Amino acid sequence: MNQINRLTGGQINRNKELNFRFDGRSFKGFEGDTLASALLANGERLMGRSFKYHRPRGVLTAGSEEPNALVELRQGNRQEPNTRATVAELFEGLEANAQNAWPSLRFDAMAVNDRFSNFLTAGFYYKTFMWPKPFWEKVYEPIIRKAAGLGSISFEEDPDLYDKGFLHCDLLIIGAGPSGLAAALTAGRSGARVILADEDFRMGGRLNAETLTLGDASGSDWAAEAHAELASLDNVRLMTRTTVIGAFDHGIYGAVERVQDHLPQTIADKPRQILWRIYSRKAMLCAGAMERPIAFADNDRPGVMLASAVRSYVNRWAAAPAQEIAIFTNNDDGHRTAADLIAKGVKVPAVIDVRADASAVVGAELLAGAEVIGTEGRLGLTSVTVRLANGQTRKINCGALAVSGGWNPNLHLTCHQRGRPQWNADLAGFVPGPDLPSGMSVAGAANGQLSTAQALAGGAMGAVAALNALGIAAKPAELPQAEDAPIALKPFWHVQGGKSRAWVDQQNDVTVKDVRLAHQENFVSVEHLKRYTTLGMATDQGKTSNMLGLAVMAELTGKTIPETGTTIFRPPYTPVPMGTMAGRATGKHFHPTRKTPSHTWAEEKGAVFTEVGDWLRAQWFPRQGETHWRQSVDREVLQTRKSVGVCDVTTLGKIDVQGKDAATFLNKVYANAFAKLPVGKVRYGLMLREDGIAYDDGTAARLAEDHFVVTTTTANAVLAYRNMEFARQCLWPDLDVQLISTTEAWAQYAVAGPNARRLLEKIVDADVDISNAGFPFMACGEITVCGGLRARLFRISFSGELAYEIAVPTRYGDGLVRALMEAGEEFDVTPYGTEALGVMRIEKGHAAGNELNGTTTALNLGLGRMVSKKKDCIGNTLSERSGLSDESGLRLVGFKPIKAHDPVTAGAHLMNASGEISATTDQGYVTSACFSPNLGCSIGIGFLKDGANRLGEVLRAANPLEGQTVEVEVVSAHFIDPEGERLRA
Amino acid sequence: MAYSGLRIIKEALSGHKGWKPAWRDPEPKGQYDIVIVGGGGHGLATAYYLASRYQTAKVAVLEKGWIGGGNVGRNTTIVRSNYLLDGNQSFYNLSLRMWEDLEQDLNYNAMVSQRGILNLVHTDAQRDAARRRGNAMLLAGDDAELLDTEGVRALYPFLNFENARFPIKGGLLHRRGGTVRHDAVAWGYARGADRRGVDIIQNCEVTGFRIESGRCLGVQTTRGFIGAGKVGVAVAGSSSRVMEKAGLRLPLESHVLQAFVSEGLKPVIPGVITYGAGHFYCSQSDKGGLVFGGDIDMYNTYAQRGNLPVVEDVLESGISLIPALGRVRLLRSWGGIMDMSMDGSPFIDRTPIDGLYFNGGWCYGGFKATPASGLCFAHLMATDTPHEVARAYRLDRFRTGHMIDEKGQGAQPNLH
Amino acid sequence: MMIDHPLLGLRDAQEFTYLGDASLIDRPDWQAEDAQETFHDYLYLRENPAGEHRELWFHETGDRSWLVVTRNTLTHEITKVELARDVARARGRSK
Amino acid sequence: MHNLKPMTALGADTPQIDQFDGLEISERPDFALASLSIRLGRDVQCAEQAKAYLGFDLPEPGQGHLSDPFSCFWMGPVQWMISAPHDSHEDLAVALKQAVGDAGSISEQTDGWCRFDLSGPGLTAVLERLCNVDLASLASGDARRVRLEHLGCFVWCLKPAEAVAVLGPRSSAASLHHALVGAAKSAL
Repeated sequence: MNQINRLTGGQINRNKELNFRFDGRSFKGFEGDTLASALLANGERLMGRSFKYHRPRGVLTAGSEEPNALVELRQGNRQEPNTRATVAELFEGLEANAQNAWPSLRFDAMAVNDRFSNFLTAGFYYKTFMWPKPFWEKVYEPIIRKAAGLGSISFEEDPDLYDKGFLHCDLLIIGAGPSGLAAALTAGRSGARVILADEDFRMGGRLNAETLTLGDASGSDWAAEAHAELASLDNVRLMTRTTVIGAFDHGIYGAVERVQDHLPQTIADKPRQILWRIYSRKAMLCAGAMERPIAFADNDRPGVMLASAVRSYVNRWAAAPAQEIAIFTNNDDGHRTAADLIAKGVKVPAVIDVRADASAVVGAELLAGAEVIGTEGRLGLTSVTVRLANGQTRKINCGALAVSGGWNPNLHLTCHQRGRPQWNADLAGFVPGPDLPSGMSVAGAANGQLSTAQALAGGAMGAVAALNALGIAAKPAELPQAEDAPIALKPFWHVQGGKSRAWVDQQNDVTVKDVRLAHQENFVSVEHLKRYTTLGMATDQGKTSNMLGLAVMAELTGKTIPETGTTIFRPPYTPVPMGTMAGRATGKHFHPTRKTPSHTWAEEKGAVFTEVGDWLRAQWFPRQGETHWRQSVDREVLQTRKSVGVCDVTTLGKIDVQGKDAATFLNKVYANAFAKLPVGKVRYGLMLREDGIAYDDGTAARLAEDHFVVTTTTANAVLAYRNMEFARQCLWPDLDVQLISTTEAWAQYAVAGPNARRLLEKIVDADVDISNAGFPFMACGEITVCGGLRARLFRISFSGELAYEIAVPTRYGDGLVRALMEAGEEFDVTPYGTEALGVMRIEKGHAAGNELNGTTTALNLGLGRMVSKKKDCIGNTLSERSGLSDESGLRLVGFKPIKAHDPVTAGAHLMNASGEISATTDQGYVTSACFSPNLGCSIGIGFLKDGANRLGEVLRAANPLEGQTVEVEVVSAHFIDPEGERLRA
Repeated sequence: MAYSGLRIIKEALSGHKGWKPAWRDPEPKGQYDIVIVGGGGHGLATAYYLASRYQTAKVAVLEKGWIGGGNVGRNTTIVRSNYLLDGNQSFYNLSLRMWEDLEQDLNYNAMVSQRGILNLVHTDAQRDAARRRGNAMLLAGDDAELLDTEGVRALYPFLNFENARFPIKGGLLHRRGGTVRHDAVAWGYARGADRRGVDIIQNCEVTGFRIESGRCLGVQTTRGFIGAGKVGVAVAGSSSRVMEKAGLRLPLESHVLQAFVSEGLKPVIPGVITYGAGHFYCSQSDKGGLVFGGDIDMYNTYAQRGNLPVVEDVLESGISLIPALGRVRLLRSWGGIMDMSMDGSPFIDRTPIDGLYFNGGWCYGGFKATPASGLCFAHLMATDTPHEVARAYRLDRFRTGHMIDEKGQGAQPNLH
Repeated sequence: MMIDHPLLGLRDAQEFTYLGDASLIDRPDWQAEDAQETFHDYLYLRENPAGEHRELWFHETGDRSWLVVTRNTLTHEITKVELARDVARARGRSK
Repeated sequence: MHNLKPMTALGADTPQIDQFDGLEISERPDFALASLSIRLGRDVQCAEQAKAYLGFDLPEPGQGHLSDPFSCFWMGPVQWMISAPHDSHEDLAVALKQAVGDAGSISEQTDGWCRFDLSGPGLTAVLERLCNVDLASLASGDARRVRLEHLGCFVWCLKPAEAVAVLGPRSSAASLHHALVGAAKSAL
């Protein structure tokens, strides 16, 4: 059986025969076919099953609006559910399977649902499955979920690449039918920057599907010539296989280009699809129109198709849906179908026209004033039953029925910014309203200009208007003679009094009966109708069904269609692969990776890395024989406190603050005072939000009267900089302050431990005095190291040891860490990572991210005295609100386990020594905890109600989540060297 | 008329002629005891509980469009009680317990499905925070489990464990959390309220309040003046617009939250999962569509639509977490207007105007709160005392510094 | 969205970070008697109009200017864009 | 002369160069950078002193200037980035500070950035896959701050439609390079 329904002609390449498989069977087609056209050419009408009743279904349309012919395309990790056979280009070896059918497409066991359809009416599930209570999750829902859904996924990672891109143009033209091509020719010749995008792989739109002539050329030839000319203009970008999916604010459009979906294999390093963000100054919607069906009994059988689709298959793809095709229409378009079919030698047993005054058809019997009241055929149409004008019925044998209920303009994108369509009585349809997205105009059938001549003129004139508005001179392209038939249509939506169900939404199995029930139960608002019946909620988003649903509801309410409601659409115009929307920023490349200056060196040392924001930081440096991370961390801590350790602290934010008002400025952004900080000194600083909550801390080093270097936490580097710019530009615009981030410019290392000075003395140049007297605690300065390299030295300590932070230009950071390690050998220096850093700061009781959690004040942190009341600074006023200044509120304290081996756990909640353990008895919580190798036990810090006055008290740290409750003693958060003698040593 | 499987069979055999309207479309009366402004989930629930639990005789719900058309009809259907702070715990604990009994109470199948919610953690600090939260949940009588990487893998083997920028280090599992068929909630409450005599009046927009000597006497509407002993406003994203008509300013902003649904698929995602390293959360509807969302669009807006950057951001996160979704198609996006409060927590309170009450500030967590919000608002309006689980939701809490800031973001509504 | 930057012309809003109501420029006097009250209103009771809104945007991945953008929250139409520093000066925030 | 060995942003001794059909991507560590900001009310004096040192006027917003040894582009209101060869001007910041005195604020930016030069006929096709800059609108010397690979980068036009320098945060050099190379492979 090889292409028995293939006709002559068409725009397919008969020299390139392609093999493909559908539902396990092999077929042949031609280059230029879609999966749907190739299947029809092979006499295959059955292509899918419906969502709810699993009714046999064939193609209804020839485009992206297809509700029925959905297949699983490709295999394995490229398996692609719900692909429309009507837009899937045929390629050699294409493999597709039917979906939502078991065991097979021809025999689907779930079709039994159809027998019970009377019980499965709209919204039936809201009225039952409620008893017994646990049964919903345990019994009913699992069954429903298994039955529901359409295609399936492979659960394997998608191997393909997806790109993003950005384009700029004067005029974006959406759709390359007659109006789009006329617009593009006009704009292209004017020299403007033009983008012409069309979802089809061949430009021309309906011109490729009709037998109309433009001038003395066929429509498709004229389109091809227009395409050729446009391709020769380098100010015009032609984008086929590109769907404009959304109209966003201010002329930005989203477009999806399918780069490789039509290829058997994807080419390495090339994207499968590209999501383009198009910045347009003006845009023209030339998206044409979609034919709409008529509802009648059993109108969903394979073979019942839209007349325009039948013409597309016959004219463009030379594929006859059947040997005998009857026509059911309410307008002259149906007659055009008859003429085309007859010209192709397809038998047309009858043209059934609801209009009593319909004009005769040459070569086919006209049944004027007749209606189709039923169809027959289990897996495909065999005949239709017609009620004649005189009331008699007649059966007409046919393998397909071409249905034409009129046309709906494709105005979807005009609604993407909540624009409302308007009713047009001539079309009996909606046309774009006045509230279009800014910069957009609409031309051609999309604007209700249905004849080819109108479309051409509309496109050309529209382009002229758009360009003139941009101050670009343009004159309309001269246009060929073209068909200009008026709309001759009798509004007709569904055949009354058919015995069985008439489908409105074919994919979701919504019938006229369901709409009636919705009306009966007062779900009459369009939105209620949609949600209650699921009308228009399928993968075609109601492109072929919404109007019909509206019309039926209008009949029931006795209102007009526009009174009943409008159909409004949201992006995307057609479904878009989630991978395309994601692009390349996935997996390992979800975020950029920030590496510290010592990264290469740390890798050599076998460091274990951890994510800190986008940074990768060394977490610890395992040594030979260390089998557990704790061994490494404990060693790093002990060695640092005993001798000296080195840690890369480059990730801290660094902001250069200059200007003669720099000190005044810092006085305002820090809670504590900075005005009097001497040059050459560093001071710890606390930043508050305006609501009085502490959000960041760090240091400010005064390198000169008018020059500070501010450090922020790694996490808040961006926020603090933003807030400082806000203060500088918006709050105190006439302070002489200049800001710039230097975070990345300097590689900075902490050198900590009793031997820190002795180590550094071997690094800093001879003329630099870093003796305790010459460079005391909290000193800073610009110095030179390693024989003349500019550097910065800060004597600050996070670990609580004698410590410095030394900075050099980043490119020398790798060299410096190697130099420090070498110089430190004699002191058995150790590098330490973020874990040891954390342990030492907890031992020292320094607050960090876990404590600065966005809900704690300086008071909570035990830094209440730091907040200067003598000056204005961000946050000080609101920090005095009663709720934030409760004297017996949370205070930062330390915790030690009563039983030495008990763990203190961050996230545990504090409870009194005895009594109930519950939310109502909550006394606070542990924010940070670790094992302290110096104290030989687990310790923690955290917030405790009235903590300052509860030192020595025994509490329970409750961690029910992990089934542990341990007794802890409340102690000072400064576990080590509370007097700070070490750091001043 | 009561719904049941038997009833369906009876109707099926008799041509479905017996089904009655789910709710009436009455003409507004001149005077009510209580008028609720806003026919969304919270407004309808409030009316239902006023009628069913507080025996309030004459109640009306005024809706400017069609009921259930606000956020209850455009959300990602998640219900949960996984809160950290005092002010929220007991409230959401009650709400979740009410969800568990809702269908029998309403005689309407809202498909309450406790499929479990998993919040992933990717760093040690996140695990510490999850532990604190999980313990808070358990201490408040909710359920929580802390999973390690393998525990997560057992539930969601197809997540990105191998090639992740931010490896999955575990997660906080809340088994009683889940999803509910959002439209059914509005319809179920509407039907329940209607059956108890509540007038649900659609296409009736409130244009002003009649306030005399500090007391609210009723509302001006597009269908005339409607008198009321008490007026309660529950209009979510429109809160500022409506309360402004009463001369009140509110500590909240209106922002758009986009949500997305994919084409229908055979079962993929068993529960609800939220990514800890990006903006993405996802579940699968009974119909088969993946329902997912991320962050708000960040700028104040009343337009129920968003822009591309957020869509891309959400999908970058989504595919980074679940690479197997690459070829699944995004079908539809929509936007709901969120009443983002200054600390991310809601208000259920009296206003300075006697007889005028306010319910709002739900940010994007309003849906899961619907039952408790309705009950507490009804309680407040019926008794003039706050319900015990909603005491903290005061309008003046920022004056006194009693913020309820779960995220610790401060007075920046778009960050909550 | 596109923001017509006074210095750079049309820039994609994605380059900006949004703060909100431009009245955040009008930070109250910390020494006033009712400072707590005025700071409360300043920080918490912001404009949230359905219509024209003056709001602060920060050109974070751009030239780091804070801008005051006048934008309609119903249509997103932008009718005016100013440098926030100029606005702040105009509102008397100079020393 | 000090004894510390420099390392390129990509972590090697020598700069990375990648060739594609129609594009060359080359890492450029051989530039010193410093930012210049005019102090409040010192516009005239600072501009004059800068010009005296640089030999050209500070460019207008969005624009820049290319010359030898100094090049420059506008970064923000009264703020510019100055560039000069690293070998001869490693102490650029110090020299600039001497030049403008207290009329301007200078910050060393040399290693705050990594720089990749992209040149060749394929530039437009590659750049449009990377960021929203409209290359056709860039004149010689113009610079745009853009989001590229989620990073705030400068695209600095060296030769209209043919060559740009991309300056990105140094710590993310590997990610930026990966994005540039990926786009080149994809587009060319």
